Amino acid sequence: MTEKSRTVSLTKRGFNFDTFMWAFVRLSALAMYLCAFIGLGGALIMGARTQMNLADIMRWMFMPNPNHVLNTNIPDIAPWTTVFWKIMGSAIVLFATSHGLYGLLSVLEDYLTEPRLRRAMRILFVLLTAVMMAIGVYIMWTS
Amino acid sequence: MQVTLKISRYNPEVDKTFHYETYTLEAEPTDRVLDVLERIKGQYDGTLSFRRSCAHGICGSDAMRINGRNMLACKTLIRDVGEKITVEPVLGLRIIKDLIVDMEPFFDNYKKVLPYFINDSPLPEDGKERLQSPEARLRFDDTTKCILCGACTTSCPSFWASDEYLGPAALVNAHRFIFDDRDQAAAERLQIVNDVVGVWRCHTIFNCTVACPREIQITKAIGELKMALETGKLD
Amino acid sequence: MGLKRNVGLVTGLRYQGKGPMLTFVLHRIGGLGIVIFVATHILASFLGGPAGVFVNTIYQHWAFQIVVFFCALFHAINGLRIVILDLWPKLIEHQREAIWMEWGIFFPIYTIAVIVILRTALGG
Amino acid sequence: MKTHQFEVIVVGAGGAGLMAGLYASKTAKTAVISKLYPTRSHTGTAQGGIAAALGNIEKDTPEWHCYDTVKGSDYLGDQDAIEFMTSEAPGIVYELEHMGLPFDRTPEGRIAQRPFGGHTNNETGRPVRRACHAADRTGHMILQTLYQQCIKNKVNFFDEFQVVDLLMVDGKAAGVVAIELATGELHTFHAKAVIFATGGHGRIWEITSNAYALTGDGPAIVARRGIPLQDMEFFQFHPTGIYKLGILITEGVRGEGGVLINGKGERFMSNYAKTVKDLASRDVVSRAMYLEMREGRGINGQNYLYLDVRPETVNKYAALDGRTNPDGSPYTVTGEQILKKLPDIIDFCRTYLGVDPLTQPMPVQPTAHYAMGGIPTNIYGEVLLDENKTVVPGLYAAGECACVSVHGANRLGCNSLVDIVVFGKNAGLHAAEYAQGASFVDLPAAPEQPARAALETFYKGDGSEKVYDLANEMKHEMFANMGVFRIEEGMKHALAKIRELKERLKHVKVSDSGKIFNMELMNAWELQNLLELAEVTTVSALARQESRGGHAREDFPKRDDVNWLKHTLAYAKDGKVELKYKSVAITKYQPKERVY
Repeated sequence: MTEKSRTVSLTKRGFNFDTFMWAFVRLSALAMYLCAFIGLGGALIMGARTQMNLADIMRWMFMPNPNHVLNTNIPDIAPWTTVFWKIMGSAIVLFATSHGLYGLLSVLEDYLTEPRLRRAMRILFVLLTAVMMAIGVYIMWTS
Repeated sequence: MQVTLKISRYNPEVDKTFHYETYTLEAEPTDRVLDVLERIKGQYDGTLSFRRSCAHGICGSDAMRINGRNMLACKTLIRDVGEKITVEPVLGLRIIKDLIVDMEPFFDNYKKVLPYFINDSPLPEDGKERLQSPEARLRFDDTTKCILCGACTTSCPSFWASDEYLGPAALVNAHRFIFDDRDQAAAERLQIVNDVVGVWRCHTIFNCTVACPREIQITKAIGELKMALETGKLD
Repeated sequence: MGLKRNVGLVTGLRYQGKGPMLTFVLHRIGGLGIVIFVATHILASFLGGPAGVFVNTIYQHWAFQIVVFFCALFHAINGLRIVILDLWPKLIEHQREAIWMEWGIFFPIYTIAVIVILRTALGG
Repeated sequence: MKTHQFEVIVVGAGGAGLMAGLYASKTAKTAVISKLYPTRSHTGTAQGGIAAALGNIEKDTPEWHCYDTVKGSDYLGDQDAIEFMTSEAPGIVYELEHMGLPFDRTPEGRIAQRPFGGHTNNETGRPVRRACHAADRTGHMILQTLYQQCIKNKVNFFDEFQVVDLLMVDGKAAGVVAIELATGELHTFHAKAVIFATGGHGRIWEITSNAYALTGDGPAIVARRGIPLQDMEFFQFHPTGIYKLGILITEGVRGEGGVLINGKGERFMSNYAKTVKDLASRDVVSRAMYLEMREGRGINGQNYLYLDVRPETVNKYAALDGRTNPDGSPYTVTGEQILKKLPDIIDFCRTYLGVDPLTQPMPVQPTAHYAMGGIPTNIYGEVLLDENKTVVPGLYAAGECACVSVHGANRLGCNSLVDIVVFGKNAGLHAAEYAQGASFVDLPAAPEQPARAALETFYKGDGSEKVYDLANEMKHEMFANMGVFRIEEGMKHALAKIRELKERLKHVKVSDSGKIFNMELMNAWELQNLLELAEVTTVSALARQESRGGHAREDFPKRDDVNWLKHTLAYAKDGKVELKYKSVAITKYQPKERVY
């Protein structure tokens, strides 16, 4: 009767793209929750309650880009354009593009199982994710 | 009471595709759907074909779609499904005739996960049983209940999308051995299920858990496999 | 001999998976909705000019906001449920309750948001 | 038509067939042919446990197990075979455990055991914990484990092939003919040795715990080839089937402390079996229930009684009986413990009756359960042709379709699972050994022709009769007149009815002209088997003028060892049934009165 805990090492159980992405998708979801709540908290501290309508707060939460407050009648734009918010925005871009495109990939992979097609789709996914991330981050730091 | 059954019919020797036929007959609310099917076959239409054996939910022969959801015909009473009943074969497997589907791909997937006990270490010297604590035995109790009826696998949208996906039933049986502390091939099985058509095609939809006539927590078992792959822990 | 196993989208959707399957379908729809929305949005901002303006006017429309907000909120809350159940498989035994809780959280938030969006959009 | 060649052919893939296939395939080229997917076999529905004197919880010995089985058989069992089986039992249970079978465990990590009907401590006469169990799905676990091991050992399976004929050349088994259900094509399997493990024939009766598939195909096929059927009059009625449905409620319920209650709210079994009460052997309990119901003490005067496993009832009677735990403390249970030990039973009751056994008693009635009789064999699984025990070369049988005879006139609970694994293994080993030393005998030209002709007759009837109606009439008649209690005029009525039905079967016309999964044709053919076995059963029962075990006659209520301590051999060929008799092997235990 063995009561010791049973473990299987990483090399024995295998580690692959799917193993990584499964954990990544879940953790990135939690990370985006965190970012959104920081965004909401930040917006409220900066006075969003009196300055912004709900839709704009939402947009700020999910993407703390000053573009998302420009249309609002905000007296002082400065606190909305700091490096901190640029980093926050970039983080969301990174998480959201990879999370979202991987979601798209896994929907496709449910149906398209031909191994070569699958490899091609995965390469495309990595490339597309990189490009989208670059675009997103570029916008974030230049606007 | 009067019940009306709309049954999916397909005779491979005549038909190009399936069609529905409707039968109306007397039944008791406590009759099983299987009883009614038997009566239709016996009294009205001998050509109606379906599998059945034990008639009380243990052999797993008669998984079919009743009112659009996978069930065992022998574990479904008329009073639970109402007077208008639609009976169709399960989804995702080739229909051979009427309600009979080709189970071979299902069993092939089952066989892929090494669904048998592997322990090559010497037997206890007294020739008696290998010891196992009641707690360790309880760890995989739920998944030993599987009767391989296929209700779970054929309810799974991922399996509908592609039958390369091992499917819930195969994963349940992988779980049964991986979490048995007497077994020594957990690593091999984990490698097998650690595949794009293994556990990772499970999207936590819960159709399998709902469909399981043995009330196995299938999604939970698959979830435990995923966490075992992420953490390496089998407790 | 025999019919092919193909399960069409309509056949699949007609499966009576009820509550749990509905959340899965909505999760996919929501996720795809967000992907499409965000992708076009980023592209539009990158391109700027008339194309960007065009996209902006669409996504600022109240009806579009209601739809996208449904996608985002449902995907987020349902996703959280799945993340929690996935990371703590023991909790999966309570999956039915989890779905009720999910709707219990989703509906009030979504209703309030819709009312606010409508009031802002229509009430001026 | 396709022809296959294997050294050993196993027909049937339940516990006995898989065990035989597993062992035969170790040394011989073996195929297992089954009309169902192996995991659909009826072994899977066995609930309570497998009996073996492991002594994991309290003192127990194989000798006690042997004596209990002899006594349970009402002294009709062959004692040499019983001694062999009970001494093999512990070893084979350990073997199953080594194959991975997930038995329940004691706190020390050993295989858990529970009391079962008729299994006693020979010193005190009280129930002993002998049934090794895996919740209440022990049979399911055995079936799954054996199938898994067969996959591991790459046994050849022909799933959904219905065997319809046995090929014999010069008195030797030479193969079988089977229909591939998926194509309707006939296949000839040429073999050196054939093992029949096709299970029982409980579908003869109306209320039965048996699967639709249990139509006695094996015994009927071999009977047509001139092989006798032994002790067919002995059929076990299990005391606790779900009212009207017949679905089995394991004896384990009573093992865990459940009691039978009559319409007056009394626990009547103490009047029939003073020492072991509700855990008396099955024939005793079933007869007691019938007597209670006949005296008008059924529930609301109807033909059912209550099986009560509510914790308060269990605790009340456990205290009255002075039942204790292994450590000597008084035996008590909670609802939660019962749910854990008997989950499937509770699920059945909730599903089919809408009754929750934890708060309500379950309505039960005796249900046709197990064929003690069958194809006569010795302990090696070799089929015996006559009263001199002449072996039929190359022909083997094991499991419920065989009669070794270890169950005699009445089987003890949990002994069937021992039977199938012990004798399934033995038949597999000996068939493979035989095949090593034998050569293939030439098959006649067109060996499948008789089978084809027999099946084609079902298309030639005028269609004035239906299989469904004939089957129902047979089941009703058999349950009314060949049930727990029998009397000459009733049996004669039953025999006349069966012969009438056999005639009427000639008018049946199968309406499905297709080849693919023609289940209608199969059902008609299975009904023919059932009717033949029903006839053999009735003829054998009419002749036996005594009451013994599962054969209780009101006109001859006593056991008669002077005239009837012998096995019946019934030869059913060409529409006639001829009876011969064979002596019973008695070694250690002289027959005496059976008191529980």
